[in-house]
Amino acid sequence: MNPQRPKTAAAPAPASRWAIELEKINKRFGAVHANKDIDLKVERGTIHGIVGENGAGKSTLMSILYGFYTADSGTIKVDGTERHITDSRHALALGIGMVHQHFMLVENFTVLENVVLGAEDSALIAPSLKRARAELERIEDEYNLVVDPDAVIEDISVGQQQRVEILKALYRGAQTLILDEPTGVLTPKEADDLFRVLETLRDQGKTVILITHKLREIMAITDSVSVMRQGEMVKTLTTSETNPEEIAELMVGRRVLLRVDKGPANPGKTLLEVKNLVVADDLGVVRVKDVSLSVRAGEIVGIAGVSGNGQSELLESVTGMRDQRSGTVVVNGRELSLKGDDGAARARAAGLAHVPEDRQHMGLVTTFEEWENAILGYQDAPEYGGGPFLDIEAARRKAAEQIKRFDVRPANNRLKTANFSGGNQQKIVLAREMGRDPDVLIVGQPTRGVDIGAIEFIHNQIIAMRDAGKAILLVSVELDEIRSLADRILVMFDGQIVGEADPATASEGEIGLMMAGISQSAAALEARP
Amino acid sequence: MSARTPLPRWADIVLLPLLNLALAFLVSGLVVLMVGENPLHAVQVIIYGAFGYGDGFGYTLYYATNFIFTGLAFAVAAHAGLFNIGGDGQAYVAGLGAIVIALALDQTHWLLAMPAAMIGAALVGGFWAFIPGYLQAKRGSHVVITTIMFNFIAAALMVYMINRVLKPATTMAPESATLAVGGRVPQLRQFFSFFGYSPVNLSIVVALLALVFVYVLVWHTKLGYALRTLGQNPSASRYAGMSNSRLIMIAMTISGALAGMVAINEVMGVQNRLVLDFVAGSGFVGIAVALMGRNHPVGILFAALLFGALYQGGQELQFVIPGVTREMIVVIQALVILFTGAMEGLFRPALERTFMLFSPEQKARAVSVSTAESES
Amino acid sequence: MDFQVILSILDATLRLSTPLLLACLAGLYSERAGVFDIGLEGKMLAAAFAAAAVAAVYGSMWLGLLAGMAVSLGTTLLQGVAAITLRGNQLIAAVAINMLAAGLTTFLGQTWFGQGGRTPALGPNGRFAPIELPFVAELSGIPILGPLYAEVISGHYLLVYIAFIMVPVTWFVLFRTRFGLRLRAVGENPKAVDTAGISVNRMRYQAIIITGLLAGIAGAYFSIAQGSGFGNNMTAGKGYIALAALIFAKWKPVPAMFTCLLFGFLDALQIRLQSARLPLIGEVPVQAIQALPYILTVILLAGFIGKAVGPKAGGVPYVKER
Amino acid sequence: DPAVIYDLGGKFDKSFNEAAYNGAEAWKAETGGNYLDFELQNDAQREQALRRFASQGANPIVMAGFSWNAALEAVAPEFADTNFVVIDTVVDQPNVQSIMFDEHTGSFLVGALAAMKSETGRVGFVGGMDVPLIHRFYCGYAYGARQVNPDVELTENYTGTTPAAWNDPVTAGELAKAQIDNGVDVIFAAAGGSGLGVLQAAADAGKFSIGVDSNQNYLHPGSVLTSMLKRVDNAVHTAFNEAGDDATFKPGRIDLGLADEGVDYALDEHNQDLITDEMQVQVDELKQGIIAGEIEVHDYYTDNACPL
Ligand SMILES: Nc1ncnc2c1ncn2[C@@H]1O[C@H](COP(=O)(O)OP(=O)(O)OP(=O)(O)O)[C@@H](O)[C@H]1O
Ligand SMILES: Nc1ncnc2c1ncn2[C@@H]1O[C@H](COP(=O)(O)OP(=O)(O)OP(=O)(O)O)[C@@H](O)[C@H]1O
Ligand SMILES: [Mg+2]
Ligand SMILES: [Mg+2]
Repeated sequence: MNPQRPKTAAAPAPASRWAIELEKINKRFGAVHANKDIDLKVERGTIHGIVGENGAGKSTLMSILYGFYTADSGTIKVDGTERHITDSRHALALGIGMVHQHFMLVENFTVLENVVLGAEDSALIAPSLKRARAELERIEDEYNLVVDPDAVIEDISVGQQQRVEILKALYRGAQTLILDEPTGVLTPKEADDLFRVLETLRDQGKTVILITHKLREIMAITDSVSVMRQGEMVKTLTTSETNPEEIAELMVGRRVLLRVDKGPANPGKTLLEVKNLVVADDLGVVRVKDVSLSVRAGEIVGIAGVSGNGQSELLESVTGMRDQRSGTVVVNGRELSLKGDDGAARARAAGLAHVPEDRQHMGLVTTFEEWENAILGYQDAPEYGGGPFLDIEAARRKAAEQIKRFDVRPANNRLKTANFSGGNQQKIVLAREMGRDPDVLIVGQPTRGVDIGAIEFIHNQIIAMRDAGKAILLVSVELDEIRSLADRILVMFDGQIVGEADPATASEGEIGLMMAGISQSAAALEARP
Repeated sequence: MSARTPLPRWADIVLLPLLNLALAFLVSGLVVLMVGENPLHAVQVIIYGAFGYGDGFGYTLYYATNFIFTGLAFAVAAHAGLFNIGGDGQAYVAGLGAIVIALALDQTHWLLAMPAAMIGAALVGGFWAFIPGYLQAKRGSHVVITTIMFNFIAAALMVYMINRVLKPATTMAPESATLAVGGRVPQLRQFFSFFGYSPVNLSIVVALLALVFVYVLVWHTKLGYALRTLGQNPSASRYAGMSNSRLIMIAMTISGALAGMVAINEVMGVQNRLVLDFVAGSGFVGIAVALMGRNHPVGILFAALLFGALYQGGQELQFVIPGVTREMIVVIQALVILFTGAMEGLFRPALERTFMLFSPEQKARAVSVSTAESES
Repeated sequence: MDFQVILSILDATLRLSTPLLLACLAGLYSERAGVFDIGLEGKMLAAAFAAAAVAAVYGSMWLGLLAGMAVSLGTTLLQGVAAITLRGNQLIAAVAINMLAAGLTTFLGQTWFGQGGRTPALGPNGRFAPIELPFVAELSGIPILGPLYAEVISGHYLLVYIAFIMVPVTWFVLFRTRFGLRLRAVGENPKAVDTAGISVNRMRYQAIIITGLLAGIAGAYFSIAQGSGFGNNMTAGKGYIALAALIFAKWKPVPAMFTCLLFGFLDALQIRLQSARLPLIGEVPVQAIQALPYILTVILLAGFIGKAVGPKAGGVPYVKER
Repeated sequence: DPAVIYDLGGKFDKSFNEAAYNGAEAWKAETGGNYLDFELQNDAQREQALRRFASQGANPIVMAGFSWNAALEAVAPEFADTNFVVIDTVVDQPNVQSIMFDEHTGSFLVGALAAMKSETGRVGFVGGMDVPLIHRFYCGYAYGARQVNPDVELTENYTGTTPAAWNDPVTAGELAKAQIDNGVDVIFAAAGGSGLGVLQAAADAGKFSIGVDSNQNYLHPGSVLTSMLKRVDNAVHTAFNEAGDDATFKPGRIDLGLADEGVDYALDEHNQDLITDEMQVQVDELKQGIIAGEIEVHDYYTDNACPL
């Protein structure tokens, strides 16, 4: 037992084979037992994966290791020595760095300022910034992690933001790096870049702990993987000796179908038509430049693209949330006026439903009870009360129906929405938007951060809607998801549709190149082996 | 260990506030001691003064009436995420709406004059809040600044209106003409002699109705739902197709109209004319009332009663104990706000530990809930 | 308007904007750290009283200033315990502080001095005197600039100069020091600060300590520089105006200075316009003139300033476990 | 016991409430008797306080301030055996004595002194709250100044429009500074507690000021030219002595003017160097003229206007 903080971050000669050893960790949040007697050993110089359903306790366990939460009981050994990690500063000093699921960045600071925050070496920041700039250049060269040090966080893409998080950890001399769902918001290209960085780290003898919902990633780069379920550690496996099906079954407790099963599309008449749309963002920067597209009944059109290329503004404009500069949106033959800040109501009235990209920021009021979210956007419908009054009973009944149909857990429509796990929050939104039998469904990032059990369910629901003759516009940065769900793929780059691909024939590489702004013909050429 | 069990509901809403109130009085007691008076006696006087006899209780209710209106005014805006600190000014200018109509109709009957003046006051008060709402919605001007400014502008406007327009030439004091009986709101004492000479009047019934109105509005109407959505997450309300700018203006207008009801209580119920500064800071007390009552009508009712009691009990103290000045009363009120409002968390950890220690069921409950939940 | 009148208005502008500026900068530290502060009024009032009381008793403006700062600091810390440590509502805490200051100053003043809450008038040592800056005589020959220097720039109380020096100092502290970096971060995203190994509450306390000290100087300015002695409620709502200025300036030190100068100017102008007969309009009701600064503020805000978005984490106590 | 109720400004407002308080204290010191007092916090307490004292048997009950009409008209008939004395307004009830002061004539005298003292020919006035009572002060002051120097330039300012204006020495001081910057060299402060700021500003600038209500000459000797006395203290003192007994109580309106020393200008050791013998002679002539009715001073109350 050594409660004293070590002076230097760099661990000297490794005393033990294990970089991290957790024993009998317990953590409760009020009534929730988030970690139950968890044991976990992570070998130095390896990439160790952790998987588990939403709410299994992965983030909690890592937050304990990082000193952000304190365990109720249990011991932590770092490099074979028992440590009492009381706060994040302590963990950092022990060489543990963490990239949180929700980034811990100050949005209006520059990259450099975020990197030095908390690790400044003098009372004035100028020398720290200077040193950090040099150090970043070095790290960038070493790991090929390129970010503009003077960019402001809110102006750069999520992928870039994540690099900043990694740079933060490396700048502090992390020997063990924890990443909590790092690829949830990344494009395949960005994810690949990330993995290359992680491999470099491993090759240098550093240890990586990776939490993810994507078994493909586990199989691709981890050396070993631990499975958690309902607060308990189920099993730790050597990656090379297992397969995705086994992991999925351990995670969910049943067999999961890992690929999407869908029949051929049967397109009918055009239900959504977007013509020459031009849209600017809050700052007046034009983000959507003359986009035209159409979606027919019974087909799923996917929009692929690196995030930040205008997809969000396109979605917001089509769904009535954002005024267009010019152009038209026609839903079901009806042209929508998007002027005024209640355009979303008119879009809904025309038969359009919208699952927004960012459920917590937009699609839900997390402080509301579940039933209140079950009517969000449809509150004025006559079934929820006549005249000015809200028929609470009717709303709750409807919520209970939705919960049942989409298997939301816990099945409690009076629970505060924040207390549902991410996957279940997503189901609440889907249930609401799909439940009203819309003609057109717009879906943004439907499975971001959702566990594989839930992904399976959500994909099946989307396909069922298509087969029921609805027009579906799907935007996702998850190329896999687009490729397996969409009947047609449009690739968006710099505010324009730069190409169309057939998921059956186009290769991942080809689409990926188009996403990077390389023209379709060139991409087809280049992608050819 | 670090695991905490939430307090049982009754402890949370009854025991904790009582403990805080006791602490506030304890500290106030020290202040009373400073002027060489017996604090216990002082508490006794306050409680007796506020609740012990008809006149006193009537005054308590009269003050509470104002605080209910201004508390509700603040709360409605707060539910929509707006911090309306202009309740004072809104109530003040609403006096114009009330007096003009009341003077015009004071030869008729209060049954006509009162509702008409209520509409007048609501319109003027609502309008005074609508402008900051409009500026917030359309121009992005921060409602906190504009409502502060509108308080000052209201003060200047009212002095002008009272002195130059409404004041009869024969009167010296800056005040409007006096209302004839038909323009006055009946006093409760006309029905219950219990209330002695206290000025509590039918406005309190309006206040109680306003409590119900706000409860229904916020939790049982579509508008209320929209307001709360806006207040909790403006992106979500835009996503839901609600017009945020319209909601802001509506919320502010309702807020101002509620604040304007203070004018009915004061102008038609008590003064029987429009006098300078009749609001006397009620708008600001309303902020404290709403915050303490957690923006819920039931909470606001109790908080308003508490403040009414402090106002009236403090008065009594001034009459009974000569050393006590009106500033001491303000100090006591401030301490009550501090301890029951801002430092409400002071005893919570200790109380939670105590409950853990002494209540085995409580412990067992915590464990069983956790297993149930994690196995679901 | 002749030149002399313009000089006189500008001179008054500096005088009148000083307490606003000090209070505004005080609020800036607190709010940048995520603690909303509508309690500036109360702090200034408490400080004004303490400064005048001590200056009157000991006959020293310096002791008075110290006392003002100390009392303002104490008040701020009380508010901090409620709003930071106990995670109480920041607004209620501030409202309570304002009321407490309003009541206690008069109450204690009456108990100690028996003049109805006023402190005795201050002698020459109890009060800051205007300072003549050097070179006034030398520059007096230069047209326009000479008189401008002599009448407007020179001849103010020390605290006026301190206030204006605090603007670049604040800018430097905020944007060039480690402390400032952390302070701004804690108001934007306390979780990021926490995970970087810095204590959020400690940062917030450090910020409000500065708030307390600056508000203390602002309060002392009222009673031992601009005035000579404390009078009931002598801050007269300036704390709220300073808050408005802070929002107006979008929580930035240099714009804060210009905003406070603008408010001070409007106030100075208002005073001089009162009995003026404007061409075309004739005599304007005095109330209209008095309301002018407030009306102009609203117009400027609506017309030119646009949306003011404060520090993101402002107003919310930091709770580590969600 | 007698009782006194102060108006909203509070008993230490350095203005008429404080004068009332001083009168009561003087009575107490002189007779050793006890009296009751109460400070209003809001308008609703007027009737409450009156009833409270009346039913406790206080007699007489003295009130300061111009806002008592409604309350007193309601309460006085209920307590026919109690005698009420109200200062600064008129209430017509058999058991009420209304005391009015001729603020305009007192102000006339100090206005005359101001015009005599001024070297620039510009005199100023800083009022408290912008209400008719203060206009009455101003109008008398203006007439007095014009009487002495028909070309005198007058500047008139008010601290504010709310009751806070009685207690805002900072703004009042700024108003005075602005006037001084404009060449004004004598300023009359009829602004309650705010007036202290005017007196201070004048002293700082080496100009002259005129105090109000009580004798404020001592505050800045050498700078306070004189004070317009309004003897509310005497009125309260007298009321305490006489109004408690029906034998000596005189209901109805009483106007206290120059003749009864209800209003006056103050001359004492602090300002005798400032007022020359000629000035004193001249102002005393004016005073006698007013008393004798030879000089007419316009009363703002008569027509709510001040035609100069
Ligand atoms: N701060 C908190 N307060 C209360 N309960 C919490 C808190 N954080 C986590 N929990 C609870 O602990 C459980 C585990 O949460 P955790 O965040 O560790 O899940 P996870 O495995 O990371 O899920 P996901 O895959 O969705 O990220 C949750 O079910 C939740 O009920
Ligand atoms: N206040 C709370 N009380 C109890 N549990 C909570 C609370 N807030 C969050 N949780 C739980 O913590 C877990 C993690 O929450 P978080 O917000 O990280 O969602 P998430 O599932 O990780 O989202 P994502 O899908 O984006 O990964 C969830 O399982 C959620 O149920
Ligand atoms: Mg997680
Ligand atoms: Mg998650």
